[in-house]
Amino acid sequence: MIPTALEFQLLLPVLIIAAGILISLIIEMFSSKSEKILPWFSIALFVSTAYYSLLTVGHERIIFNSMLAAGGTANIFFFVFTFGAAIVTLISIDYIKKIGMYYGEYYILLQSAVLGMMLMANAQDLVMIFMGLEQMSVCFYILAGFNRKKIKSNEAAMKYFLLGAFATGFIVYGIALMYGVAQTMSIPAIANGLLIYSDNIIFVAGLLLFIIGFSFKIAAVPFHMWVPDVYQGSPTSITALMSTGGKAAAFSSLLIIFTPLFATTQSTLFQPYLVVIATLSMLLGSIVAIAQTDLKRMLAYSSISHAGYILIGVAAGSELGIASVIFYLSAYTFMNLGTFGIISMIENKDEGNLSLNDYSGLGNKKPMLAALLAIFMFALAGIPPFAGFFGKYYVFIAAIESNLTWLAIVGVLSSVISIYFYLRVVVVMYFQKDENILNVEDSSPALLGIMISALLVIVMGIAPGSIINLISNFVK
Amino acid sequence: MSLNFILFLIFAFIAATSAVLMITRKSAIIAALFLILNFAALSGLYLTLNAQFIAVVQVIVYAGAIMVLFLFVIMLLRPSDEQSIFDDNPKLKWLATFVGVLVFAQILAIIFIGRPSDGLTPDLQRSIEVGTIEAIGRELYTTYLIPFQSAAFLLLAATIGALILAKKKLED
Amino acid sequence: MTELIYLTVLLPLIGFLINGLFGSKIKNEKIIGTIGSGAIGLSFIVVLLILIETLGKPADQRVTIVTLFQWMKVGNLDISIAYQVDQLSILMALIVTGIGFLIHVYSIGYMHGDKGFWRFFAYLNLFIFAMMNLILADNFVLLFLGWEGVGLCSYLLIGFWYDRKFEKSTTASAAKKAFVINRIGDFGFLLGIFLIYMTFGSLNFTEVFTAANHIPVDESVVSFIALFLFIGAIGKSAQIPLFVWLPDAMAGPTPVSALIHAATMVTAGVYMVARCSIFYAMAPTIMMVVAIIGLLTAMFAATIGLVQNDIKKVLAYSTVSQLGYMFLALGVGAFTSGIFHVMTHAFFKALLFLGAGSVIHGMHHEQNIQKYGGLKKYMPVTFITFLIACIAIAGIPPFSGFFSKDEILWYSYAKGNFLFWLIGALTALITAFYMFRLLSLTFFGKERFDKHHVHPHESPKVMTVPLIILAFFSIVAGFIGIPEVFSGEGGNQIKNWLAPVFADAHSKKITYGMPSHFVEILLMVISVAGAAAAIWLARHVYLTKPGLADQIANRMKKGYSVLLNKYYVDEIYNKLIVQPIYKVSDGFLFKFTDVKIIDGTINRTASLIDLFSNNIKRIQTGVAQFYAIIMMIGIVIALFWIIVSLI
Amino acid sequence: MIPIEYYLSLSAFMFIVGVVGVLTRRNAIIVFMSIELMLNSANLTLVAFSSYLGNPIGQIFVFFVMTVAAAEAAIGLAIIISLFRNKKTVNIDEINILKW
Repeated sequence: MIPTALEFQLLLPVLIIAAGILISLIIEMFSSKSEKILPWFSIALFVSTAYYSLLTVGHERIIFNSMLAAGGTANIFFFVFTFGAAIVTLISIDYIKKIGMYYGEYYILLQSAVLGMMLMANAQDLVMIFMGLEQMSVCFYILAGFNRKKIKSNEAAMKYFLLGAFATGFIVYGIALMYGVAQTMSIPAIANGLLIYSDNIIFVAGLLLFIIGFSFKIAAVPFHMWVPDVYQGSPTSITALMSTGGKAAAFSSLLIIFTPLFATTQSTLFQPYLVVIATLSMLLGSIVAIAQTDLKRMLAYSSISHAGYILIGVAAGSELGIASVIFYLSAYTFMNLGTFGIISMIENKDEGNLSLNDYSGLGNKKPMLAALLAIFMFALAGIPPFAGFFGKYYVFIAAIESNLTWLAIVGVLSSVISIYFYLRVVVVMYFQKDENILNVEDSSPALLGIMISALLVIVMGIAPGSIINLISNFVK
Repeated sequence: MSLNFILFLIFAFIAATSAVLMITRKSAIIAALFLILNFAALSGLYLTLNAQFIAVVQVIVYAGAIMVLFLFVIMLLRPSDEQSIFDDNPKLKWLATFVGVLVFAQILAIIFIGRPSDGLTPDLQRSIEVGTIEAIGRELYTTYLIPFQSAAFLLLAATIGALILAKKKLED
Repeated sequence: MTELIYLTVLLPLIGFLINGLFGSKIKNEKIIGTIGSGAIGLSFIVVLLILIETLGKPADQRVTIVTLFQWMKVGNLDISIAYQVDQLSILMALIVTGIGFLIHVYSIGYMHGDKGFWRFFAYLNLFIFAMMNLILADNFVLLFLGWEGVGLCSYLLIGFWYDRKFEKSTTASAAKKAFVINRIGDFGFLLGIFLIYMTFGSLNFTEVFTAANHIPVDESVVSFIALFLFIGAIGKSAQIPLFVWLPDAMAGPTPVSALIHAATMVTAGVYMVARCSIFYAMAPTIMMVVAIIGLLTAMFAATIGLVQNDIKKVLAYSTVSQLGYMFLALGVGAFTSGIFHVMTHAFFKALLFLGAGSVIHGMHHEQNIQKYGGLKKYMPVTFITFLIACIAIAGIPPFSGFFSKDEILWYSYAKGNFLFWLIGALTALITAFYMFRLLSLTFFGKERFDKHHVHPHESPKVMTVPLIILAFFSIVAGFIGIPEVFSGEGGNQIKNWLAPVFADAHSKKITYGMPSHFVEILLMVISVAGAAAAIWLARHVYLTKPGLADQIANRMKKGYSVLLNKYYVDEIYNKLIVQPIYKVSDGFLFKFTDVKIIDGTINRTASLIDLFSNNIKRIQTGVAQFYAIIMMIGIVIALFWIIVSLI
Repeated sequence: MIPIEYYLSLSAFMFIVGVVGVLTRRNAIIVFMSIELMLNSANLTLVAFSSYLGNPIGQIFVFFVMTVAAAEAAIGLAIIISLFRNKKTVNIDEINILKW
């Protein structure tokens, strides 16, 4: 079973990134100007991959001995990861210089993390999912601690690594139990016998442990505890990637696992579990975010509650549910990236200017940034006509169609609570007297990245119908 | 009682005891040594399962490479011994132990309710065959080519990362 | 031409984006002001051209729906960004862009030198954008979006001077009050929209209204729809019991009060009820409710207006009162008259506010009319235009206010009953009285300010020219609605123009026989004579015998202080609603005394959640192993669930 | 042959010992060693299944898990070193600036 040229061609998005990592390594080693070349090289790499992924989205196929999938939802995820990573790179260019952690390896690790995400999104084998997950996680552990002179960054890396590796233990154990029953790790093969396995307690327990491991990665309560600390301590640009691409990648793997399950009569097997963690995540995230004064930490809790909303779509277990999850993830990725981009611009070199009060009077001092941040806050709060509203809208519709109306109501309730802390940022920016002096260094690449995110958030809010239709075409 | 079973009992006993001793030693060095013992016993267990390749790799990679790294870091940092393991914040630690015991009971329950041995018809010849380097290598370079390649990228990222994080001085 | 209607929405948006994004960089007030006003001026021209084109079409072809694109489609709910251009929306669009343009121009002078100049123009343009969406929408979702948008702009603009004090508290808290009270109304509005969707399966105006007209629907359902929508209108248009936010909204800059809180946004409720007239025609009970609430509000607010001393407060209560008239008109089924009054009121009330702004501007931000006096000679233009506006609002023919107000009074008698007319006419007298009290105290008599420190001056041209234009329209705007008793059958232009919009509603409603022309003219003469008498009385009390007012106030101390304190409505709300919430949360607070409460920026109901969240966040101890234990507990529960459910 | 449940039970026991180690020890290095123990016991399950099923995939997965464990060990120890430079401790309960 020697791979054909066509298979390599279909794998091109992944191969481009992989080749890019090696080329970046060479640039970093031999060029004295690597600091100027590498970021733009990464952006070119990400954008071309994003473009190519969208171009080949129609070529759906299982390739490499049913190890990987090409086309379809995998490519949509590719687009989200790579385009998101391009924005992160734009944000990073001036940010990593500002906080004094400029090493060329930063971009190489960014590319490696994206490679891991992509492998997670198109895996068709548990081994592949595991390798992709570890590739991504290992890069994130490093990047979280990348600002190695800062104790907060060290601590974040430490906690992330410790708990992440702990969760990995459960994932491996879960895979082991599943393997013992299914005798294979290929997901299509497992899918064939799913109806029989779903009565086998060892298989189901293995699957549960596996899902719990991923619940950790997507930051669902009660496996969320690492999130606030790690998001707060990591360099802001990395938090941006972790909270968007990282979360989307974990969800993409969950969908790969769940999609065959939804096609069987046992589609509601894990519904109780999903419903419980979704409810807990939404409520806990929204409520605790209110008490936060540090913006990054507040957004960490916001990220927990968004994980809850997205889980509603998974719990719905229908095609609309899956499509809504993908839509939500794309919308969430860009609104969160924009938000963190702005935070990274306002943050100063000693990890200052991160608390809510530092934003007072921003509406006067930096009207552009303030207006953009207001858009993202409205979008995150789910106020129409921005992307966030339709993310929630589709997810709730999916829940109602799957007879989970009460879950949708909990979701609405939680979004009402969350409006409070999102709008508080807007109120502080526009209606609070500014006592402090805020020195914001302009950064045109970052501003460009933020504006692209804002544009996407608005476009997804104005034309959500065509996007969800596109996604639905590939969800089966 | 076959020889295999006796070997299993011996190795299982060593593995279990050394695991418990590992997490209860105050000194990190001694704990690491017990972990090496545990890995060695595991390697023996793999042999009883006819997994020759994995048994060898276990010794080379785990006991040989990873644990040496651990020992090296312990020596480098010389962390002071923990005063006691259960005295500080005992409530939390007993809770942790209790939770652990509970999960153990649950997993045992799952294993014995599921009874995987019922569905298995072990084939000694086959199990010897699959444990050889040849069998594993063939699969690894055909079906599992892509994960194998990705492992390379994983190690590359880890190498770069370890360098960046642990290098003593960085040019500013 | 009609297809270009999207320009009227797009231009203000572009203006908003340019000023909002680059305003702080441009810095030049002239450029910012030109962009801001120009965007609205161009929109106005577009609307005007559309009007001219529409006038050339036969009356039954004047409705055009311009669909820009499909917005979302889930199930059978299909929402588009589409604008409905018909007689009603063109009229409203003319008012919004026309008066909006004048107020923009005026603001260039009024806001001169303010550090938030660009911000102000950005907000104003955003407001016009939202307002145009509101009035042009062809479905309830877009209408609601505009509805929320204008609310947001109103909130932003009331709190525009967030660092200034406003009556013992801050402008920000006035903004918050407006925001919170409007949410109550919005809640009703949303319920109404849900109910419409459940009943008719669509949210598109044409579909819903056609269905309502032809499909038999239970009257109680329609009544509920009408009621919920009216609750929304009550909030937005400041009617009893949700009117308390509007006087506080005067904390915003005066052009904002003129544009948003007098001429346009507050009439959105009237517009919405008129748009949904078919529901009201089918629910006579609710129509009665609308009429009574309108009437009560008109009377109630007018009496408060009698004794207020803040120039903008007087105008604010006058606005509430006039809005009450509009609802009275809608409530008795005279939809055309209601919209007619929206138009005339927009002219003279905008003029009054801008005139007040000119006075405040000239008097160094003094707003107390007791500290004015004799300004006639200092600001002649402001005085003349203000006088015209006062005559218009007092209902003296042939000024515009006379035609619209008299028509409302006439219909409240003809289609309602004598009591409606009586209270309405009485309110008109009170209105005439307090407006001329305001005029007398401000422009006539002795100067009561410190001449050494205050040097009143006329405002610059950029402010007075809009005043003159508005004054012109305050005089002549009424002529498009000359009562048929004078102009003959079919001589009322505005009635003919709007007739197709309300045709279905009128056909549903049972019509009564109309009383004779003699009665109509008699009532008209009585109310005009009454208004003239009230004007004379006001001049007598406040100019000829200056001490008289105080004597009366002293003699009727109780009544006076009740009025001065606005019937204690704020205090009553405070006692009945706000305080109990405080008490309850205090009770809880007591139990957790050691917990620090987040600063009181937000009210205390929210602090309950704060408290809750402050306690929960303590779980996050910072020790990684503790996090792992929480994870393990989760795993224990999940495994337990699996074991139990699969055994 | 030995019933596979024996291997699985032993593996479960070691896994839980590892979990308890992670939950109770203060020294970060020992905590990492406990995590290695968890991974190894999962490996034992995999190899046991693989051998009893006569199916090489389990052992291949073990091979990958070892790779990952090596990578994680390298990263984890590097993180400890960089933390130790700034904080002069490897005790996990003293690493708690980030909280609430």
